[in-house]
Amino acid sequence: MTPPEREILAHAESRGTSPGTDSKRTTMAEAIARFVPDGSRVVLGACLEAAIPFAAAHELIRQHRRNLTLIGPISDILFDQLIGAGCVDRAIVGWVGNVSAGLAHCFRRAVEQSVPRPLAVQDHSNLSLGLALLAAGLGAPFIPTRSLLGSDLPRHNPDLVPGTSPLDGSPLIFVRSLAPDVTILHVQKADEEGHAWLWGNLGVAVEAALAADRVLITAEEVVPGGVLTEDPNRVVAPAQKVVAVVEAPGGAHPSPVIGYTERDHEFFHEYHRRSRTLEGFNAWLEEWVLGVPNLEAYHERLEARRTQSEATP
Amino acid sequence: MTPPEREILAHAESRGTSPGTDSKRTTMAEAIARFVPDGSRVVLGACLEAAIPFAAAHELIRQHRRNLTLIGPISDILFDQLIGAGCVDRAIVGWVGNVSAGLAHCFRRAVEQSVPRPLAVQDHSNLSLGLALLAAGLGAPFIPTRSLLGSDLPRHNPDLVPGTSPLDGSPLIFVRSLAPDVTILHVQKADEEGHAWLWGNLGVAVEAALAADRVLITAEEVVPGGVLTEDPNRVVAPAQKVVAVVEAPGGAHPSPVIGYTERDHEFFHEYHRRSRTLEGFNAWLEEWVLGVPNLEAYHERLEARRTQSEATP
Amino acid sequence: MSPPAQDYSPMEQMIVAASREIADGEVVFVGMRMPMLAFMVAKRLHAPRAVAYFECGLLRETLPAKLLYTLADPAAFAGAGWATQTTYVLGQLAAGRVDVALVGGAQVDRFGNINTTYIGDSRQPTVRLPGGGGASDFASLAGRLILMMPHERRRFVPRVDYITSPGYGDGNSWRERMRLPGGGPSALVTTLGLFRFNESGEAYLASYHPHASAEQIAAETGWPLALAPDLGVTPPPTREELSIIREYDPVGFWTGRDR
Amino acid sequence: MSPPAQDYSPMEQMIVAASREIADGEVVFVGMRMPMLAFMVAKRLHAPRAVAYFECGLLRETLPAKLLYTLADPAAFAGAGWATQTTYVLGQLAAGRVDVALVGGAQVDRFGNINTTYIGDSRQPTVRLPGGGGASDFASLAGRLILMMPHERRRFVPRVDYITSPGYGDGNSWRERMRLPGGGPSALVTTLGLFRFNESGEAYLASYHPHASAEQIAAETGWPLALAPDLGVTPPPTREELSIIREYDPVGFWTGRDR
Repeated sequence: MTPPEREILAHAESRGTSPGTDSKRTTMAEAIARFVPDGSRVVLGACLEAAIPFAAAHELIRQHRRNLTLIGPISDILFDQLIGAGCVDRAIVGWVGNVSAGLAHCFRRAVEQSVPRPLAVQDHSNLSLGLALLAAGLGAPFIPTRSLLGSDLPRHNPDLVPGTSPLDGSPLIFVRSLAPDVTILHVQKADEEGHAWLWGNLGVAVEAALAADRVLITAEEVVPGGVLTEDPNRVVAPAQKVVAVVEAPGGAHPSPVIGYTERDHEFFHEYHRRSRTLEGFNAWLEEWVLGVPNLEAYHERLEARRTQSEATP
Repeated sequence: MTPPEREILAHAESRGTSPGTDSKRTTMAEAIARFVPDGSRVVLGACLEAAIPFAAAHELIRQHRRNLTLIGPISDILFDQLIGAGCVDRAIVGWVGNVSAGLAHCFRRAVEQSVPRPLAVQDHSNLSLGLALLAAGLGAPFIPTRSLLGSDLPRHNPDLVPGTSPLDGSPLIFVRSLAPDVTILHVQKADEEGHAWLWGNLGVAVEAALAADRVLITAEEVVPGGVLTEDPNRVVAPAQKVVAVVEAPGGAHPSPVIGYTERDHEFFHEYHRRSRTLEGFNAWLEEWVLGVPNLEAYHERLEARRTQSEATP
Repeated sequence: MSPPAQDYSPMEQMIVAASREIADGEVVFVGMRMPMLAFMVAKRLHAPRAVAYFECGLLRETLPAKLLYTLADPAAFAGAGWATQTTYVLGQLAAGRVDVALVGGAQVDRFGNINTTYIGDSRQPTVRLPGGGGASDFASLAGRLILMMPHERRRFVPRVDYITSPGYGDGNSWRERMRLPGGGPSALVTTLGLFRFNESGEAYLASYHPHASAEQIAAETGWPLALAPDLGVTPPPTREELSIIREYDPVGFWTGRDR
Repeated sequence: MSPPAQDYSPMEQMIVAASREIADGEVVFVGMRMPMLAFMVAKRLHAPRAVAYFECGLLRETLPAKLLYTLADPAAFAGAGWATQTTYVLGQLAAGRVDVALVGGAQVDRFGNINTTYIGDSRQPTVRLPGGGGASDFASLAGRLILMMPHERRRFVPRVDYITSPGYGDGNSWRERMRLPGGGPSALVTTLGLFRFNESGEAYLASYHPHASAEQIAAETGWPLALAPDLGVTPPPTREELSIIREYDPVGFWTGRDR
């Protein structure tokens, strides 16, 4: 892409008018501690199977966060881990599973057996969840849809309200707006003022950022100020809403990040096998989350295993 | 911007799987003749004061199109010209005027005196017009808003329906969905398959493209296939909906195009002065539209005047 | 068509039968796994101008370069024609601009309703399934729907426990009564045969696959089997069709040849 | 504040008085012309952390490099912090995330209602004005509203002919009754003085500008003038304030020094 308007930009920058914000850069531990307290309603995994903020979720688990409401369309084992770790009271979701391997075992145990604790589930379709977030970002109390008419989802989700159109009396589902406390996005690049570039399939990331009270960014790279605003169309959300920026290279592993990393399919499959039993899940959690102080140590462990596996004949 | 995933892209391209579409490239005259018949409901000027498709509008005037419904938030003299030329029955608008110079004289004559013909106006706010288009693009019959409660707009616009929320009985304005027949966008770059890059302030361009039955693209540059899909996040709308691609460099003059041209303020001011009388407007229209066969001749005339004015002491 | 292949799996037969339901130039909403492979076969052979929407926010006019494990793999993005928001792609579906969608599920009944949410009572389920994701929207809104399902009696139930993705409800113009805008299922393609739906929304067997029989299908189906008057045999996969499946899924990850 | 300037226009006084209404760190929706200049003065002097939304789809944390003739000029885009869609920026306003908006208009009444649509009867208007654009949304939805208006009797009417942008309606908790989410006008800044609004939504003169007087303002106002008990004189523009206006508008294009 040819960056537009380089000359005018250079001119604007030469004016040196100061940005509206202080640095928001911080550590993962600090960001999660300050901005995602117990009981938060939090969006994670807004880009469906890509750029899932696993590192942020692992920090939530390490800090023993409790009573969370998780919001997300398809979180590809991230919600399963938080549920299995006992952090979650409620899940507002389109699909919870392991996209390449099958059912979500911790999710099953929570719903079927209240293990480790009971879980309330509000089932949305991916469209209705997107509309719920979009409505909040537009200040609309709801958005009507003709999707899900006749399905069983509205019978079990009080935020999918069957009714009739005030315009012509035809049946509709009114999707109630949903404003999270915090939306956590993993992005490719961010600066310390909170500008963040996200590209690839966007899922409901834009809607979730606009709906939320605050946005927490984890990024593959934190770049100097002035770089990302050269292409403000790529910026995913108003920096003014961003409360924290954390540099977290590989922070979406094992999910893919367009331009950075492929999906680690085998990691998903191993999780699927090991989480089948409660004991297996707890051992997995100890190995990959609780027994690992931070993202750097996680990647060291991953690298050590890779080296070891290559050395094995 | 670093184009993401170059290697994978190169791999994908090396597969040589064929695109889903034939060439949509054509001339302005052909595009307007085929895809914008009399009586069309057409969005123009979706990006507010930028990238206004003046060249397309001038072709509508030259082809004596009649009974159009114009849809757009702020069209900065484009709607005024189409109205003055007698092409328009109805305007669904947020604001019609000359942004740097004042009132719209042809619009005034049409509303106040039915000259050259009567004009029905549906006044929207910029938000409500955006919501009307967004609703159509989402398949929603309406989107509710709390904007405009108590204003006089809903009394005069049947598509702003006052009512009460089916969720809690509070007052709302139901903004009825609005699906244009055709959305005309002027963009920076397009390819002949219909991929189009638009950047800068986007106004309601995305919503208008998603709401429309078909999209007509005029572009500063038509580039070879495969270039724009290197950055599909920049693509403004599904190419599948694009029916025609017209190369029209300078086709938004006198409005600005980010990365290409500045706004020609003096051209707007001259139009304002000359269109004050019906005779003045007709002379202006003859000079800049009817007496000019196409965009190339328009720019030759502009260039000739510029040269002449520089030569005058 | 190229000559029939001799050695293929029931999954592969299901995929090629589904692929033949897609016409050239159609706008297709594609789900993961079998649906994706069916689309790939169609696009390479008889529907080169078909385009595919993925619910994660992609539109592709060309095929991805390799097997996708998820619809948001980097290979799904590379060369996409439009990378955008889920609400926009599903919004275009809701706006009536998608011809056909392909989906799978866990349970199906004779009216083509799909359950991917709960097995058993939703208040005390035997199995909590992942949920519908975008499939509920596909079923509600697409011009028509192609269902793909491994044929096992536990999946082919008289009545699904929960309607995640609506088919024809309980029949008798149910979709019209519900005012569902999409056309509903036009085909239910299984590992044993191909069903179509009559005017009251009930599935009938239109053809059985070469390796199966109507009797076997009746035994694996939880409702009284209705047969088409012209019940026939599904044309087997051609070598060309199979070679495309195997090009994308060389180890049989999705088609079960490795299991 | 820097020392008062000696030579300035009523438009310049209006701009600086409005700029002083903006607090540091606020999220501001900015309209064209005078509102833009008022924001520029505030941002450069006492509100360096204020950020500005433009309805064409921009968010700026820094000021544009030069005078804007429209909010979509290339200079408005260059260095913007977010370039996006109108529905998103006005959506954030509707979601209650904007502190204050600045707008002008053609007519205002004593309840701060603004008309920019019709002069006279809307069915047979004397003048068809351009309409409200985003201003109707600002007035409906912003945390509070700063109105800016050249002070002429024909503009300051007892009751506007048409409410394009709602102020306090007919007073008496009208906004609460209408359930308008925004707070309504907090100031009406004119070329002659500064009005505020009492609890029933009526404008009263809080200060007159140094070049004006209460008597002159009464003569130019179409409703009986109410005065603040502590009616004072608006502090005149400082040299610093004026120098910023003139830096951006050197020929007085917007501030009328060229007319």
